[in-house]
Amino acid sequence: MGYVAVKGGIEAIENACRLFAWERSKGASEPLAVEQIREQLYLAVDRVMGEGSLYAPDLAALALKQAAGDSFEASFMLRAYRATQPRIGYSLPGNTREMRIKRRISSAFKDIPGGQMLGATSDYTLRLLDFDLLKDDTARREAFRETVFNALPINAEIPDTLPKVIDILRHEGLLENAVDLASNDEPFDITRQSVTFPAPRSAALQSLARGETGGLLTLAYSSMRGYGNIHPTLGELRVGYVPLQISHPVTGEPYTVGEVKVTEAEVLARFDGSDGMPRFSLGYGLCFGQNELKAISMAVLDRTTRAEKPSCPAEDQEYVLYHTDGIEAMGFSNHWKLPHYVDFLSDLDRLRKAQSIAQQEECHADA
Amino acid sequence: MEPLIRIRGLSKRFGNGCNRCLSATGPEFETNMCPHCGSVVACNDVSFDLFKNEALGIVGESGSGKSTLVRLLHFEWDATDGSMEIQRNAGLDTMPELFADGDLYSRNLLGLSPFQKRQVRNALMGIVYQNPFLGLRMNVSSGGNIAERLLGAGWRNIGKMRKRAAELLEKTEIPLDRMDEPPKNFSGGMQQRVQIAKALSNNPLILYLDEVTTGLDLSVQARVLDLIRTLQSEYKLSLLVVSHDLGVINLLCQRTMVMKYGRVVEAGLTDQILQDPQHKYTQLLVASQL
Amino acid sequence: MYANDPTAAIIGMDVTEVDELLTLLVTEEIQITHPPRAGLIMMTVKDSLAVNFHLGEVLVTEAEVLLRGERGYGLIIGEEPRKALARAAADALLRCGRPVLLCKQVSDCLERSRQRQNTKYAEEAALVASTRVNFDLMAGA
Amino acid sequence: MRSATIHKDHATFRVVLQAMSHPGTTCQLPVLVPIAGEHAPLIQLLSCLMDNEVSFSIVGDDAGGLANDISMHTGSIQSNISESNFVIATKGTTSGQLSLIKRGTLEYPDGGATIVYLVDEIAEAEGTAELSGPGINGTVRPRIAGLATSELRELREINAEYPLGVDSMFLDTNGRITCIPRSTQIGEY
Amino acid sequence: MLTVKELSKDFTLHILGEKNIAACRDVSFNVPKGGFLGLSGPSGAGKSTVLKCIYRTYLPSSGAVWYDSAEYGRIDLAILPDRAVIDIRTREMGYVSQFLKVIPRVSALDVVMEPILARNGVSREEARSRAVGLLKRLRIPDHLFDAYPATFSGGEQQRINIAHAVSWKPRLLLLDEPTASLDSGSVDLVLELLKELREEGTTMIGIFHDSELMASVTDSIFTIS
Amino acid sequence: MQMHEWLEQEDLLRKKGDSIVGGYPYGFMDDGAKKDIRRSILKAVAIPGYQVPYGSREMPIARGWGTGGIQITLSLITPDDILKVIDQGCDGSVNAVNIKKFIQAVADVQITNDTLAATVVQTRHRIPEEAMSAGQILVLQVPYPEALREVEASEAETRRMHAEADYSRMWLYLYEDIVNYGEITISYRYPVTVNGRYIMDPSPIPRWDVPKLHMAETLFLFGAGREKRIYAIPPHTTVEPLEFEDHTFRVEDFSGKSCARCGATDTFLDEVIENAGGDRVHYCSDSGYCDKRSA
Repeated sequence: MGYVAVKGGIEAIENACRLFAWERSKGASEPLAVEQIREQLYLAVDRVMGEGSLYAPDLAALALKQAAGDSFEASFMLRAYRATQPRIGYSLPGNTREMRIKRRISSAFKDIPGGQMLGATSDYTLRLLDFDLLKDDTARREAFRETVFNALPINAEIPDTLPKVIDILRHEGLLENAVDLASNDEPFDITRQSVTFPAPRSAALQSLARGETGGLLTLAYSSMRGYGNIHPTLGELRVGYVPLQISHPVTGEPYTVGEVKVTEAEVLARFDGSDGMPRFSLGYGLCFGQNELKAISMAVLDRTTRAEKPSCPAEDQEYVLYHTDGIEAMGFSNHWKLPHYVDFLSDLDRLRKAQSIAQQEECHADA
Repeated sequence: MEPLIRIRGLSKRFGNGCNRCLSATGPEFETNMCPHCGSVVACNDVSFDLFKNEALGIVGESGSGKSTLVRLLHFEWDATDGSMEIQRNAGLDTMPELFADGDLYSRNLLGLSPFQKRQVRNALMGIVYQNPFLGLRMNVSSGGNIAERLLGAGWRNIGKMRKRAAELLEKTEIPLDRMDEPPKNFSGGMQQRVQIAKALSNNPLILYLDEVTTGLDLSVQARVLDLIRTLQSEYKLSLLVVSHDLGVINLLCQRTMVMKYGRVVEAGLTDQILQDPQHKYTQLLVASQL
Repeated sequence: MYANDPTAAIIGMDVTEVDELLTLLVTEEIQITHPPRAGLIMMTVKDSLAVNFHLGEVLVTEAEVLLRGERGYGLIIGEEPRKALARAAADALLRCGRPVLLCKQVSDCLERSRQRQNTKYAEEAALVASTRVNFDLMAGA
Repeated sequence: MRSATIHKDHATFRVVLQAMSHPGTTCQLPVLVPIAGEHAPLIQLLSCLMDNEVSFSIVGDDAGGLANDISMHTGSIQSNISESNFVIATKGTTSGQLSLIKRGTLEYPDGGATIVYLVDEIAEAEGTAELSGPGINGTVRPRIAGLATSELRELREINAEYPLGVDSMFLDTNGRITCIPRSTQIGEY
Repeated sequence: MLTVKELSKDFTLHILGEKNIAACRDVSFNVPKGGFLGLSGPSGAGKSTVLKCIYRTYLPSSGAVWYDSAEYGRIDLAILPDRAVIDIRTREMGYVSQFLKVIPRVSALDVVMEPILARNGVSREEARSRAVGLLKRLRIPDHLFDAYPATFSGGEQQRINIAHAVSWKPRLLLLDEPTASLDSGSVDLVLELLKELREEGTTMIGIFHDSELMASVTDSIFTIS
Repeated sequence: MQMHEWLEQEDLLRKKGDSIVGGYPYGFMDDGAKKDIRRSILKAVAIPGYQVPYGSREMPIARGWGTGGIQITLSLITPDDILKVIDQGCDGSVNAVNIKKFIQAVADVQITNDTLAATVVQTRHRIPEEAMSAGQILVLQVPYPEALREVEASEAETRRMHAEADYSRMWLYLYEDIVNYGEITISYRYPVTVNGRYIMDPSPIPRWDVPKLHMAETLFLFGAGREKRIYAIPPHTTVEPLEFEDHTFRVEDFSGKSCARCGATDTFLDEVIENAGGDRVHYCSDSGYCDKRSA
């Protein structure tokens, strides 16, 4: 075998891209419309928006299609798209108390003011494959939609705003005070400055909010399971729409731009306050879209990373924040596919030299 | 005769503090924690001189502020207040910026940048902690532990560093064939001797000893103390010996300060402190220990 | 919803409603000072400990117009150039208050859409409300 | 998708980068799309660096609404001299306020500000101060006409605790630029 | 050389409910340069207290201890700063207690050599030969030179103690019953040593349990009542 | 523009299935991103060897694939530039080709394989063999910017170490290496001291390339996209590999070997396994230089 300079690169790359597109297109099925993905695979879209840190359902659906369903790749495309768009500004601080509720549960209390609303959830769906879905078509859908509305109870209404479980606890003095951690500083922006440690709370939450669901879950699970001692109770979990508002540039009035679907989780864990009174402390999770696993994991990690003396990875803020960004982790893990033969040769050179030194010493010792 | 270093008004408070911290803590109040704001006055308004080739003892029980004092003087913690000045001819020739023209003493070393403090520390100080984990890298060879300080002082010759490490290990009675072994393999007494060797590696003028024999067996304690005595007279070191053990202080130090709840309650000649203690707390200490 | 800002109804408009609105608006001379462009709004939220943080960016479309000397601003979630423009124009028109007839027509158009959207939201809310767990009932069973 | 103004920022930055990496040498800002007004070269320079994420302040006289011009062209906000990322010295001097300007911290020395001095004329030789250090092959002696005589000495003092310090750019009326970053040794003069 | 003026010493025992003990009261005497003053008085009169106040092991409660220092001139030892007291002790003033209090794990020879080395600026060999000479004169057997004094008999220990105190020829020597535990043969050896020391110029103040012995070595006696 | 005109335009585009607001700006990134990077580059040049944190943007190429280098290149490139991109010394390597394709598409530059003809060279893991000149810029892609990470995992602590120039642990690492193995075992990413102050990671270039950084004519810019750091070595700056008086730094040993293609004996050589029997041949790693010599 003679020397083959890597000269075919350009064509090879183009062909590889084409082949990737072909794999998606070669089958006999109808092409997937982006709309279909956005509406029918909405949880995948939500996850991609959260990890891509860009709320744009159409683009997320497009990315999922282009990435052949690989959610890492799809989130990555959203992130990259962000880099090309100017930032027009910052919203007014959104408040989840104004959420248009789609789902709201608490595992801390049996019943809560405003009630437990299960919403659209698969929690109680038996995980049996539904072979009826093989027969899914327009007519069946129409019929299904009818039945949904027909079955509605007569007085089915929900109030505009629901009280929060944590407010009740806080009122009783059972929960740490908001002011303990509140700061009037401008929130840190990790997309503009790199995080320094110990990271301010705003940076940590922003970082977790764009974290990869699986990564957050793994670390949160490690803490609940035994590598750490957080035993969380889910105070409240909410899914719904929060208005996005800015200041109107002409009038200065709050101006609604639209609404953003989010999931919010508040977990409670016991701790002893500085005044010696035991209280609950709060772990907070909030992410784009409906992604309950992520919001809960985030809330647990928010709580664990506030440990004063980290005793395990999930309690070490730097560890958690540096290792849960899926896009970064994925890029770096993938980069090992790039050639490394210069480094490797340098390694070889060292290894050979070290071996020859060792051999000389051995000879020396023998003699 | 002028002291090597002058310490004036050294204070360290943990917490935000309030204007009642000082009037509500100290030996009379049997606490160093301010009841009003919860801040801890770890040491307050400590002043003393340390002379060349002198061993000054600081005695007191835990919480008295004696270890805090050493941490402040070794630049590990930042003092809340106070000054530390060093005599011009103490050997800091490489840092002329420390001295104003004509002054015998440097400017306040506690006000230097972390970078400058590191230089001063490398040039002047050695420390031996009670816990060898604080002073040694347990996974790095003993020779390497000594070399680390030399490297910090700018040494760049492996052969010379190994020679120096060998000398020091010999002085501290560590067998040379264990030079490339990490201290984690050693007994407590041996670790303490490696720590001493490391502390001496840069030829310090000042050596801080923070409860160096606490936790060791009696016979091992004796060997470590003998070693320190020998090294002090050989290297003309100025020692600051922190201990709760009056026996250790009696053996090593000519002068002694007694601390309690962050304050110096008594200072004097060691034999006077032991035989004619003035302060109530010192009397109690002497009565209970001797 | 959005009772305080009538132009907010544009957010939830469907294509025909937007067309209808634009048809009304183009009867007036409207100068585009900033044509619709996509951009990002960093969404800031307040957590339950009252700390503000950045949740992530939201894709929006922004436009600005001038109508009878009145500045109109339109910003809307998503890549929605027509809606952004319509909202900017409606913003200028309604603040300007002239021509009165057009204002009335645009307001009506917006209100009609708002009613339709409210009905839709009410239906969705009813669906959600139907999943409320009724504990009394369970105790009785 | 490609606008000339964006190219101009790129081309301007390349000159600034060249000047910053070769302290004391003189570089000419590109003349592309001219911006009208007395401060055209300054606005051109600042436009490639400043936006709403940074703040600036002006020392000297703010003739002709310079602060407004800068804000308008860059989106940057005017602030206190001790908080500014960029300090514009319109009269070739910081008027004794150098010590107020941010010098960064040992952990983050990049927090030190950038000073832009507006001067009369820059030439590559015959200057009074000898510069040496990174980016300089041996030594250079730029001549900076219109710079207050004590300014370089003050810069030397303020940059004595390297890596803490400020980085300076000198811009003349013809759009020529030379730089003295904090790493440059300013010799006796 | 040394003038003790109205020296008093009280002990306040805080831990025994502020109990106050008067150890000596208004003691005044004078020792000329080269003189040897004996202190006498009943047991508990405060003889040792006076010596310890001069040496500053005790802090005098009132009064003065004027001393003509070679280094510092006329100084009051009662109020001299600690650091200067250490200096005087190092260069000028020695003290012999009733019992040997030396550092453990140091050989007899080293105990005697140490003060010579520390003060007289002589070579190790010179210091060694002086120390050996001294030990031989005090009839310490050769085989004990390198042994630890802690293992010695009381008499041997006390001879080491004396050798340690006189080896460096202090300018002022305080003796607190130096011969108490010695047999008569050894007492003679010690007295001979002290005599030599005086001839070389050392001023001394001593307490002796044997008044006859005291009268024979001192030039004057001060009695504390 | 009047609203009706805009609506007509939009209508036309929409009928073709295009959007009026999409597309990418010159240099791909938005202006704010480029300005942030430029400011960081200038600070990096002013403090040689110090890692300037910046708000790294996501590129359409994965983190770890050279996004730091690409962001630097895109923030300073102009349409007049001539760009060379290499990976492992090779212009034709797939990653290099991919990056070139992207930069060319968004920044409209000319591409060359000739080191001397290029105005900007972006590289991963190599410095070209031919000496570069004063006007040129070499942009290096960096996976791990922190030279001290080997001895300290915490970012807060390494930052303190840099602040205080507390580098004894790094030196100790080398000392232990020598004690354990008889020599320093760091093969690539060999730590260097820049301008006598900061210890710096020169990116994973082989030791062979390290001396090229010292007192060079060229500006070196280092970009770590994933780790969000930019650092620089200006021209005429001292760059010294960490070494001891009695254990000096040495480059890879190619004695007795030469390029099987151009015959060079003074270049960094790739070792290629020629057959199943394990026989080796060597070729220049710098393919552009080899081409030039072979032509």
